[in-house]
Order: sequence, then structure tokens, then C-alpha cells
Amino acid sequence: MRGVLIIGGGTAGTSAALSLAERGISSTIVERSSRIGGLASDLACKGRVQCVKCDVCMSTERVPLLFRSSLVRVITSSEVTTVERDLGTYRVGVVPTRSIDPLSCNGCGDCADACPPKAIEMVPGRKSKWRVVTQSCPFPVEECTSCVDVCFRDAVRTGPGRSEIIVDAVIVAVGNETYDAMIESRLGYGLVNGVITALDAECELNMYGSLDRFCSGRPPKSVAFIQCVGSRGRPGSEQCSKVCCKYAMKLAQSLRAGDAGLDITFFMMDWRRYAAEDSIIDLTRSDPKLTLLRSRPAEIVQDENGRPAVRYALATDDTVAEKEFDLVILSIGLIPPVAGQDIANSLGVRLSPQGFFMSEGNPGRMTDAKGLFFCGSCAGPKDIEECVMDGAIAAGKAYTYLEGLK
Amino acid sequence: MIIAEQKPLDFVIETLDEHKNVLVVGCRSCVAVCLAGGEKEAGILKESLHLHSDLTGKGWNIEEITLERACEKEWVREMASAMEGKDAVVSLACGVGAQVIHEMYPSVLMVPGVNTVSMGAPDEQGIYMEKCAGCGDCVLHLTGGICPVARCSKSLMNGPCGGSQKGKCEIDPDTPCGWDLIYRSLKEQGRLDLMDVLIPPKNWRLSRSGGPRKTVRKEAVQTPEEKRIGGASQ
Amino acid sequence: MRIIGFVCRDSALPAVEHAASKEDPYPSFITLVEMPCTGRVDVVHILRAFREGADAVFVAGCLEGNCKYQYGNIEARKRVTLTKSLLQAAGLEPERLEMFNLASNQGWRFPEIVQEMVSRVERLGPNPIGKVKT
Amino acid sequence: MKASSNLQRVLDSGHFAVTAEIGPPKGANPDVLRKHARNMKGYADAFNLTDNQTAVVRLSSWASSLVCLQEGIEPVMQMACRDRNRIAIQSDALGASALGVRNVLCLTGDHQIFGNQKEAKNVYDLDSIQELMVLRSMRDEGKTWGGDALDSAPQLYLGAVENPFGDPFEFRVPRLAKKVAAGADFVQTQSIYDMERFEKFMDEVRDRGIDRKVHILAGVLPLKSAKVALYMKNKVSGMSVPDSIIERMKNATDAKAEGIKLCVETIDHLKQVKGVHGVHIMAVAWEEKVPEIVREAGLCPRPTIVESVQ
Amino acid sequence: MTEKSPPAHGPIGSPEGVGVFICSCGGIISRKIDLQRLRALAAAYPNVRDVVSFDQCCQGPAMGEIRLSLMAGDIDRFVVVGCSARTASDRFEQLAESAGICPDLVTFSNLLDLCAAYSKPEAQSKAEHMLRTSLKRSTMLQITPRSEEERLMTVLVIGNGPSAITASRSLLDEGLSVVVVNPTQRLEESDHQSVIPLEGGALEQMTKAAGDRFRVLDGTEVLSFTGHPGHFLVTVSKGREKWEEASGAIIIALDKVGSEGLMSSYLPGTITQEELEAKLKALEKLPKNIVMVAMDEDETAERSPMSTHDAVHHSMHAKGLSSSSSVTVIAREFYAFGQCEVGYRKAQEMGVRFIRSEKIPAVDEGSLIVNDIHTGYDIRIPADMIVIDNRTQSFGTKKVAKAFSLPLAVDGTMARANPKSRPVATHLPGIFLCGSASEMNLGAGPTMSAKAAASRAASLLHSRIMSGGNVAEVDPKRCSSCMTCVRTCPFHAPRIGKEGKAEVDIALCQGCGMCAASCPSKAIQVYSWRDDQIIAEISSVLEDEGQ
Repeated sequence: MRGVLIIGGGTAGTSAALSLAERGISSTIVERSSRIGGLASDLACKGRVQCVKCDVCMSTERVPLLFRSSLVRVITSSEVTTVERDLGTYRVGVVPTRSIDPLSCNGCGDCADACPPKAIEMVPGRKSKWRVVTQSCPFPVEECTSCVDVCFRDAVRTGPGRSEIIVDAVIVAVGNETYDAMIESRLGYGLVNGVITALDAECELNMYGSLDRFCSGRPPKSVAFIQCVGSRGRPGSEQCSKVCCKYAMKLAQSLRAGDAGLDITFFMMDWRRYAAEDSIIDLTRSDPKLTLLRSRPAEIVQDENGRPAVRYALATDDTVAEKEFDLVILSIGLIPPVAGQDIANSLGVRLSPQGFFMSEGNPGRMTDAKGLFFCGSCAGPKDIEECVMDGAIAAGKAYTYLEGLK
Repeated sequence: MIIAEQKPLDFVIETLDEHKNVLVVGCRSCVAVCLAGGEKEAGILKESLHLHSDLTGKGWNIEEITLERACEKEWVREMASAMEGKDAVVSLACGVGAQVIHEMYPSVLMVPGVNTVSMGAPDEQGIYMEKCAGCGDCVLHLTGGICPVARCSKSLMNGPCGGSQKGKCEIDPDTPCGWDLIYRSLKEQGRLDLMDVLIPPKNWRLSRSGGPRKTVRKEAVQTPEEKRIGGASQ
Repeated sequence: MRIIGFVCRDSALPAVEHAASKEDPYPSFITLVEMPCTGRVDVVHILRAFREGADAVFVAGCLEGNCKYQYGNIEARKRVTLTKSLLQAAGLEPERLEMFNLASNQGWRFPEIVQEMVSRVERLGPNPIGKVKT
Repeated sequence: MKASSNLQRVLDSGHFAVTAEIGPPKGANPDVLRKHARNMKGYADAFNLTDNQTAVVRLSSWASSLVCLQEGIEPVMQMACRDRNRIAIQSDALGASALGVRNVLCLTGDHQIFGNQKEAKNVYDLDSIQELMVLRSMRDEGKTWGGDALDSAPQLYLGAVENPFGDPFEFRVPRLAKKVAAGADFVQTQSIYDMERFEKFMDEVRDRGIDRKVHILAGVLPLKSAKVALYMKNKVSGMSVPDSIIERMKNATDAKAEGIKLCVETIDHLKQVKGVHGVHIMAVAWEEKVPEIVREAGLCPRPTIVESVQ
Repeated sequence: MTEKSPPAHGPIGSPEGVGVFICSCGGIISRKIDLQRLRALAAAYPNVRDVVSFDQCCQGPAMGEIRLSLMAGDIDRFVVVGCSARTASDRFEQLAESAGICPDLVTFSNLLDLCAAYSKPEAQSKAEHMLRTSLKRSTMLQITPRSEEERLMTVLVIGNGPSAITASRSLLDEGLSVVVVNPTQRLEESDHQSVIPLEGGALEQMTKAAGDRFRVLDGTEVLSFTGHPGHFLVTVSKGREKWEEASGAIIIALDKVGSEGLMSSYLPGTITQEELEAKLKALEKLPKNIVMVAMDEDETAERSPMSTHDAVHHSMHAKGLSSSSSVTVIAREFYAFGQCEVGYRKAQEMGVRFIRSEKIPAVDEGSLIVNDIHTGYDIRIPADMIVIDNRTQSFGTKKVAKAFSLPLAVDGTMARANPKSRPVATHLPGIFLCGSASEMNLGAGPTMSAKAAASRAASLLHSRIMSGGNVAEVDPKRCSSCMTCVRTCPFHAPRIGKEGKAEVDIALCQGCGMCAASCPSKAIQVYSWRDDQIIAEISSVLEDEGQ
């Protein structure tokens, strides 16, 4: 048996690979970045003494299991270019990519300067300050390695080289992108000091356990969370990203655990909790320094003392209020994967109007029949636990499919 | 079972003071079950004493041993070799065990490592309630299976005193009123008539008040002949 | 200085490994004893560590509510508390012993923990046993 | 034949009896006792001498009783089971009777945990009911409990206590019945504030016809302040103090006066309760107020009844 | 009396021979550490037979060589000096097994993470110290009991509705047999509230297709269970009769069941979403003013996403049927998760009014008074038809929780396990949890949970189930039968056996050692973490520190 190709080594892909391995089926993970683990590996555990059930460990603790297993082959810094199906098997072309390892990158930017097509761009806030935009880099790795050569910390990684893999089934788990808050200048992201995305906050907490660096080294006294950024309307996704309420609340809990006196304000429309324990309304009952404002802020500007100020309409009378904070955290939503369309094309499948893969319903069943499975957040916004579940489900389907081939 | 609780470490340290060669004795019976003096606790006590000795340079030589049942000579005899050269025993066995040990090794200082508290049972893991006072004259059949002697603070025999309130005893709100329990139990059994029976003064002679009680099980007692042949007489 | 940590292999150890593989590793005089779960750590182990000359001992387990074995870390916390009282009675500062909770992906917490214990030892001085023995 | 004490005569002749409590001094000097005796003389038919009440060491109840006799007032000697085994109880009863103490009140006694000798070993060889049984058999059969005959039997009028407010409530009356069956001639109750519950108690007493077998003296305790009231409610177990009363004491301009007023009202009410044959006034550390209360309650003068010769 | 040292399971025999395999990990380790000196140090250590260093221990060629030297015979254990056990253990344990060496006699010394980052001299001494400790530990290890458990390819599903059916279907697809223990009289295919209904007739189709691989036991209950992953025996009862069902895994898939609608206090003329659905399907004429109250009587409770889902879809549908009617939806929150958002917006565009309120609207002749949380104002809404949610309540969870001694959540649903055991699992190995009558992931919903639970159960049964390894073992000579271990173990591994002494079921034991630490008679030890081993490790760790 030729095994299964898993495109994407994030939470869902990892889960799928492990569930397949448990069933004795070998799989190959092709991961674009330099590291397995996906988005979750940048996220922070939000507990101090008590676990707040943010579920991040559910993903990160599964990754090492991949390396243990002899049934899982991992190819990082590589991507799938071509997928051809003949006689029930898939011939998959894998090419190396360039990717910057956030752990080794110190953000010097030499690579960006060195890159002829200027395909390396700055990513504000994130651990790795830079990102290679593969789309805009015309050269295959064999032809140009200037970015790799110039990096003295070996932070720019490339895959093992072109290869062709033949598999019986394909599981797509390329995950999602996060909304780029730069798109809406009214949010002040990248313009106003102290405005960060929840992802920045997550990465920072994950690395250093505090957000002080975002407030010129001093611990923030007041923090605002702006919900539904890039979700529930254009620009961004028409959909609700599902996860933002959950992670924002856990972030708030984590900040609270660090500072009992911290003022926390939520600007929100609806509260969409993921589990019984995630009710912000219950939380406000027990936490006097936590405020809920049912409003979608108009803009975030710099106030005279250089702090971010949130302008928002009051529901009661449509007057506009302004409130300053030390830190404003944009709860950015999940948007469809950028690479989604290419992969869809190469696999010959349709994407949903929102740009996600369709794993459920009729299209889902049709692709199942071809040994083609989609799981995780590339098939619609999901939290970590859902992705783990979805990966396992996909593995189950793949197993059933492979048994059918015998 | 017998319920005991550990004496504070500083007490043991103080009491040992001059004595250098110490044997810590645990017991695998009741005191182990009520988590006061099993092999685990013996080990901890030994380790703690060692640490203290090392810190203060007292140069104590401490060993530990755990007996199957410290209340029986045959078992206690087995610590003979461990006792060589010891001038003190810290007993984590109950008061009974401690004394049996002392009877066998009368020359060494006996340091009680536990307080023997009561005859009771665990209400839950780690919480033990006294249930029996060993009065030698059981009346459970008259009191709905709950002992007034052990579980009423005043060992009353004819019902609760005026201090019983909301099922609790007057001496502290965490202690259930024994007679309230009895009342409920009898009500349950439909035997409330028993509450009206005048119970005359109790025969305390059968209790501690009769002096140390010797209990004899005739058939079990060996005749001199049996002893001679069995070699138990020496 | 000698500081010994009893670490849960499901959370604390991975966190340490993560922390140590970074630029600035924790001081090398910190030594670790891997435990299947802090619930396995017993009073005697901690006492012995001090007898063997440890200046400080810490126990590091999973976050409460996320122990792989449900409540091993809570058991551990109770034992640490008990051991502190024994240390006091035996003549050693209870501050030399501490229990911590951290998750496998909280590498950043480990330097904090180390710093905490190191500063305690600096405040209390070395474990007197060293002197007495020699 | 029963001894004849003044209290007994008053009760048997159907008068509404009054007893008052005197707390013996915490010392060897009996003068306080004498002062109280003189001051209260004529205002009650008999006077209780408490027996190391709340387990606080005081002048012993039998010695105090003697002082009262010397002062010409009739004592009710209290005898708690806490500190005496059956031997002491019997010999003290003989002693008391020998010196002219006629009324003995049998009680279990507060637990030593409440007193100033918390580490004491209690006795509780007998409980109050057994104490009654023992003393009655001495009086009526002229035997010690052990069984050997006494050359002369003690003359005793046996009292018991009952707390209508203790739990389990359903058992309070049966318990009273037990005490009567054990030999109680009269009963003094815990001080009464919760009249509702007391009435319920008395209803059942009457249903069982106990009021015809024993004289019930209802206890009253004049409150000095709202604080005392609260203390009674929360700290004294088996005590029921309605909030209305606490409120009333709180709002009073002159709390002490209000306390007395309240006490008198209570007595007036109690007089109406069928089956109640008298009141027992416990003016704890406030004995000087007893005459006033008795006067206010219109219970003066106390009747004098000559012993009828059989 | 029992003599001190020897552990529960026989004395520690001195090792036949230790192998030491040092990895330079592609130079990362050797860059900082002189492997020569490490080799010398290891070679000098008692009982060490073979010391080899490789560039990449975990790669094919090295593995081959290691295997050869293991086969040579004079080695019964080895130390891998390189990276973390977390990433390498399986490979080397499998290697050991294939060479006939007990996998638990493999020790890892993680120089890669714990040393490589130090400056050269520091790294060297640290490495040597770690190596010494690992050798010490290695020589004290013992062969552990191991056995492969048989696997019954049957899964017992406890459920009453769609979740049970969904789970069963996935299990059957994966070639497993399924027994459904259903406390009700027949399996509900849809519960109109918390689970997206399966397409009609799914049950019949399944039952036909699966034949004897699929049994549904209606009107039955679970009483208790014994056994372990791969082989459970569950006692099932129907009325008076009792019998045992054997299965390899268990899925608890209870769904909430519908009961009378909420706000029963409301006037007659109030209907449930389910009844409305029927009206809509039947294209009945709808009144002018329709108000949906998607709330719970309990002020603090928030309704599930399905509540919003129903409201959104029915309101759109109603608007579509009679555009003249005004439709209002009142709820605490609108859980238009993911895709549902689109419908939510569409409904608003169609003119459906959505009002958030903390308080339950008051009824006032023919209309409702709602307190809008945005404005704080009370709004009067005429209501000819009030539509309320179908109340659902947990079903049968108490009994199941008792039978498996699992915790219940405050609302009476099956409590979910902590993140380490999740998703869709209880903390008991081999027993999985889904269904709307359990605390669940509201985003995923019961359908996905059911499929996931099925997948995890299947994974378990499709893989080898090894029991034993580093487990607890009782020394009956020491045991006081005090029940402490029985009360302490979260996995119910220890029990009092026939001889009246504690026994540990190694198939259930997870090797955490809580029992060993709490045993008052020191009768329990855990392989590879016995007290004497730990103590020895402590001394060796501290021994030459700071010199």
C-alpha cells in the first residue's frame, strides 16, 4: 500500500497522520513552513496555575508524536505543486520552498534586502519578523538561494529538493490564514502604537509570557479587546470565525491571572462561546474589572499621550464615545487559506463561496469517493479541538477508502 | 480500627535529644490504614530525623522497621536484630503496640510517635470518626445501631440533653449529636418507642472503670500441658 | 549552588527542554529528576534531596485541571505543603521548597521559576548541611 | 412520705409558684449570697443555687444552699451529673437532706468545654434521668442504688429541667415524660422567649396529661441588652430567641428597663398558659432585679402555707 | 515483619551489559561537546559493554549498526545520548523490541536540548554529569511486564439518538461491529434541537447493510463494567434480566431528549420551533406577528448554537412564506457560528428583527415587553404567535456516570475530560464521549463529535494494544489492604483481590505512581520509578554538583 499524502502539518494534518499511524497506515506530511505544528504552535498556553482550557497544548503535545512514529514521514519547507490521479492513485509533485524559521530569525532583514524579486515581506508583531511570499517569488529554489546564503543564522530554510510521491489517498489540511488587520486603516494596526492583533498577543505570551513589550516595557493597566475584526462582514470574511470569542476570553483570563487590577474591556456584538465554561457573561458577574461594550468601534486613533483611543457609537443614543487604553487587541478572524485556490485547481475541486474547502454535504461525499479528503480549518473556521477531531475523522474516512481498494 | 494521629516532629526531636541510636518502628495494622504510622510514615520520620541530625551535627544513627502487627509478641520479636545497640525507639504503632514493644525491650527509651485517639472508621479518605468507646456493655440493639456512649459528648443514656440543636452537638457545630442520629435511626426503624424506655444507670464496671480489663476466651486458653508440649511455657 | 527539580515529564520537562534549547539556557547547576507525574513525588524524595545537600528543591507539574492523570499535581501540592512543615521542624527554611505549575508549551516560565529559586537561595544562603558534613 | 418543702406546699396548694436563681460567688466569701438572700426574701417560694453553672468554678451549690437556709430562705440545690458519680450524688443528697435542704434539682450539666476548666475529665456516670431514678429510690424505698438499706431515707422534693427548644423537637415532651416517670416532682424550663414554640410544647404536654403529673415552672430570663439577646440566640445552644425580641431590645431607649418590661410581659403571658404552675426567674448576674420583676408581675406577696399535719 | 529494601518485584539484578550510543545530531551536539571524552567516560563505567557514536542515531544506517551490536547478545539495555525521549522513544523502543530487548530498558539522555546551548566547557561538564546520571539510572532499570491485549473488534455504543447512530455508522464503515445500548424504546433519528438530523431512514439502511455487525438493544441500561481497552465486559440489564456484553471500546453517545417547551408560563397559543417547522413544511397560513423567544427560563443559561440555527432558518422560511408577517427573534445571544452567519445576515436583510435581551420578555395582552440590552429600553412587540425553543434535557446520564464512575457536570450532562485526554474522550482509556447530553464543543456540534469519537475508538482497535510497561505492582507481603490506592487511582486500576490484598490491573494502570506515593505501607512500586531508583538518581544527580 502506498499510503496517504497529507498536505499541511498543522493541527488537523498532525491529528490525521497520527490517527492513520494508529491504524497502521503510513503517511507523508508536506508542510510549507519550516516547522510542523501550524498556527497552534505560535499560540500561548493561557493558564498560570489553573488550566483555562484554551486547548493549545492539545495541538502542540501531539507534534512530537509525529517524529516518534516510524509510519509518518515529514517534509517541511516544501509544497505540493501538482496532483495527478491515474488508476486510482495520486502522483504528487513536491518542490522545496524557502521559509523563515521564526525561532532562529532575529529579524535583521538581510534576506529581504538580498531577495532579487523582493518576495520577502515584513510581518508586524509576529515572532519571525519576515515572511517569504512564495507566490511572488518566480525562482525555484534550485535557481536562487540568495536569501538562504545571506542568513548567517540559518533561519531561511529550504526543503529537501524536488520529489514525486505516489499515494492512494490525499488529505488536505492546509489550514486557514488570519485576517490582515492592515487592510482596515481605521483600526490603526501598524499605525497606532499599542494596537496589536490577538495573534501578536498569543505569540508574545507564548515566547515571553507578558505583553509588556507592546506597552514600552511597562505592564498594561487597561486592555481592550475588539471582537469580530475581519469576521462577520466585508472586508474580511462574511462568516463568523467562531474561535475569536473563545481565544479572546482565554487571553483575558490569562492577563487577569497576571494582574488582578487590570481593566479589561470587550467591544463585541454577540458572544459566541465554544463550551459551557466560556460564557463571558458569567465571567463579568465574577469580575468587576471586566466591562462589556456592545458596540463595533468606528476607529482607533492615537490620543495626545500616545495611547490608543477607541471611538465607538453608544447604542443608547447614537452619540460617539472615546476611550483610551494602554493596549488594544484586535480579535482577528480566520480567513480562507491563500494557497487554497491553487490546491483546489490542482485537485479539480470547487471551493465554497467563502473560499473554504467543502468536506461535508454532497461535494464532500463526491470527493470522499475519490480518496480525497479535506479537514481542519481549511474547510471552514474551527478551533483546535475541532481540528483534532476533524483530522481523526478524515483519517477514519481515508482508512475506510483504502480498505475499499483492497 | 484504632485511629491514631502523628505527634509533631519537634516533639520527637526534643524527646530523643540525648539518645543517639534510634529505631523508628511502624506498624502495618490500624495505624498504617489510618495513614499515621505505616512504613511510609516511618520512612518519612526516619528521613526527617536524619535531616535534623545532619543539620545539627547530632550524629544520630537512625534506622527504621515496620512490623506486621506491633501488638503481638511474635511479630515484635522480629525486630530484635534491629534493636541491637539502640537506646531509643520511636513507635508509630498505637499505644498498644508501643507497650508491647516496650515489654519486649524494656531497657530502651520509648518515644511515642503518635497519639492513639480512638476506635473509629474513615468517614472518607483522611477523615476518621470515633464510633466505639469500648464500654464493655454494648447497647446498640436499643439505640438504633448508634452508640450513645461514644457518640454523645456526655455519654447520656436516656436521650439528648438540652444542647442538641439542628442535629449538632452543643460542644461544636461540626460534631453531629449522637442522640439526634439515634432518634432518626429509630424513627427509620419505627422503633421510637425505645426512646421512651428508661435506661437505668449503666454498669461502668465493665468499662475502664472496672480497671484494666482482662478478656478471657476459655477454649482458647492453653492448659499447662498444651503449653509444655507447645513450648509456649518457656 | 545546587538546585534540584522534580519535573513532570508531560509538562514541565518539555517546557524545560524548550526553554533550554533557546539562546540563554538555565544555569547548569540546576539538575532535574524526571517523574512520570508529580503525583509520584513523595515526601522522602524531597527530604533526601535536602540531605544530599540540595540548596533548594522545586516540584514542577502540569497546570491544575490538566494533569494527564487527573490530579497528580494536586496530590503533589499537598505533599509539598506537608514537607515544608517537616523542614521547618527539622531546622531548614521551608522557602527552600516550592511547587510550580506550568504547561508543556510554557518554556518562558522556566527561567522565572529558576530565578525565583536562585534568589531564594541567595537570600537564605547555602544548605547548612554542606558545612556540617565536612 | 415526701419531705415537705415550701415550694412543694405552694405548688400542691395550687398557687402560681415563683422560684428565682442565685448564682453562687466565684470565691469563698458568702456575703454576696447573703445580700441576695436578704434582698430577695419573700419574693420567691424557693431559690435555685446553681451548681458550677456553664462549668465555671463557683462556691458549691450545697454550701450555698446552707447559707440560704441560714438566711431563712428556701434553697433548691442543683446537682449536675458532670462532676459527681453516683456515690457523690447519693452522699450529697443525704447530706443536703440532713441539713434541711429539701429541694434538689437534677440536671446533666453543661459540658466542661464551655467553662474555665476545659481540660477537666467529666464524669457523667449518671445522666439526669438516672439521677432522678437514684434519688427517688433513696427517698421512696430507703435504699441506695447499690441496694443496701439506709437507716433513714432522705427527704427530697425532686426537680428536673427541660428545654422546650432543643432538638429533636418531637422528642422534647417524651423526654419530659421520661423525667416525670423517673421521679421528677417539679420541672423548671429553659428561659422562654419563643412563646409560639413553648405553647406548642405545652399543648403536647397537656395532650399527654403530663401537666397533671408534674408541676411545670416556666423559665424567664430578663435581658440586659440586645447584645445579651443576640448572644442567647447564637451562642447558647438549644435556645430560641425570635428576631422580634432582638429588634425590640435594639430599638429600646432604655434597654435594661425594656428587658424587665419584656420579662414581666412574658410572665403575665405564662400565667395564662394552662399547665404552667409557676415561673422560674433566672436573673443571671442581675439578682437585685428579681423583687421588681415579681412585684411588676403582680405575684406579691408570696403565700405562706402552714404544713398540714398528716 | 517484612525486610526493607527489595522492591515489590524481585531484586534488581546487576545488568548483563549496557550499550551506549552517542549521537552528534548532525554536529549540533558535537559542536559543543567532545564526544571522545563522553565515549571514554561511558566505557569506563561498570557493566558498559559497547560505546559507539554516530552522526545521526535515528537514521537508517545508524539504526542498523545499533541493532547489530544489540544482537551481539552481551547487552540487555542501552542509553541513547542525543535527543529527547519525547521525539525519539518509539523508534528506539521498537528497535530494542526487534532485538529482543525490553523497551523499558532504553534510557535517553537529552543533550541536544539540555546541554547544546551552553558554552563549551559548561556544556561538556553538564553532558558528562547527565551521562553519568543516565548510566546510573539505566543500570537500575528492570525488565517490565508487557503483554499485547487481545482486541474485540466490537464497540459498545451507549446512546438514544442521532449521535449514537452517527457514531455507529462511522464504526461500521471502518469494519467494526457495533452494539447499541439504548435506554429508550427506539433510537431517535433526530431530536429537533441539538443535533442536525440525519437524512431520513439512515437507521434502516444501516441496519440492513450491516447485518449481524449491528445490534440495537432497545430499552436496556448499563449497570457496571470491568475490563480494559480491547476487552471490556459491560453488564447490561433489561427489566429484570441481566447479561454481559463484550466489546473492545465503549462510546458514551447519549443525546438530550425533547421535553415540553420552555416558558411553559406563556399563554396558550405558544408553539415550539418543532411545531413551527411542521407548519412551515405544511405551508400553513401564518399570523401577522410572529415572535420567537430563543431563551431559557434560567436567567444565567445561554442557549446552544442550534437554538439560533433554528430561529434563523425558521424566521427566514416564515418571512418567505408570508412577507407581510413581522418576525422577531429574541435571545440572550445569537450563536450564528460559521456558515450560519450568512443566514443570520440574510434574515436581517429580509426584515427579521433580532433583539438581544437579558430578561425573559413579559407577556402583556397579545404582546411581549422586551428589554433590549443595547438601549436598555423596554420594547412592546405585538405577538399573535409565540414560538419557543424545544427544551431538551440530559437523558440517562446519571446512571451511566454511576456505572463508569465518571463525573457529571453541574447541568447533569456528562462532564468532559481535561484537554490532555480530549477530544471526545473520558479520562478512562478506551471509553469515549460524545452526544448532546455531554459537555461538548459547541462549535463542532454533536455530529462531528460522534464521528470523531467513532474514529478514536476505531484507531484504538486498529492498533496494537500493549499493556504493562512502567506500571505499578503490589507487594502482597507489605499490603495492609487499606484501600488507599483503590481510592486514589483515577483509572480504577488497583482493587482488592481474592487474597484480600491489593492488585493492580496492568492493562488499566497508566503508570503515574500516585498510588505508590500514597501507599502507607510502601507496598506499591512503579517499574522504572521505584523509590530506591528515584533516591539513587537523586544522589547521583547531586553527587558531584558544584565541584
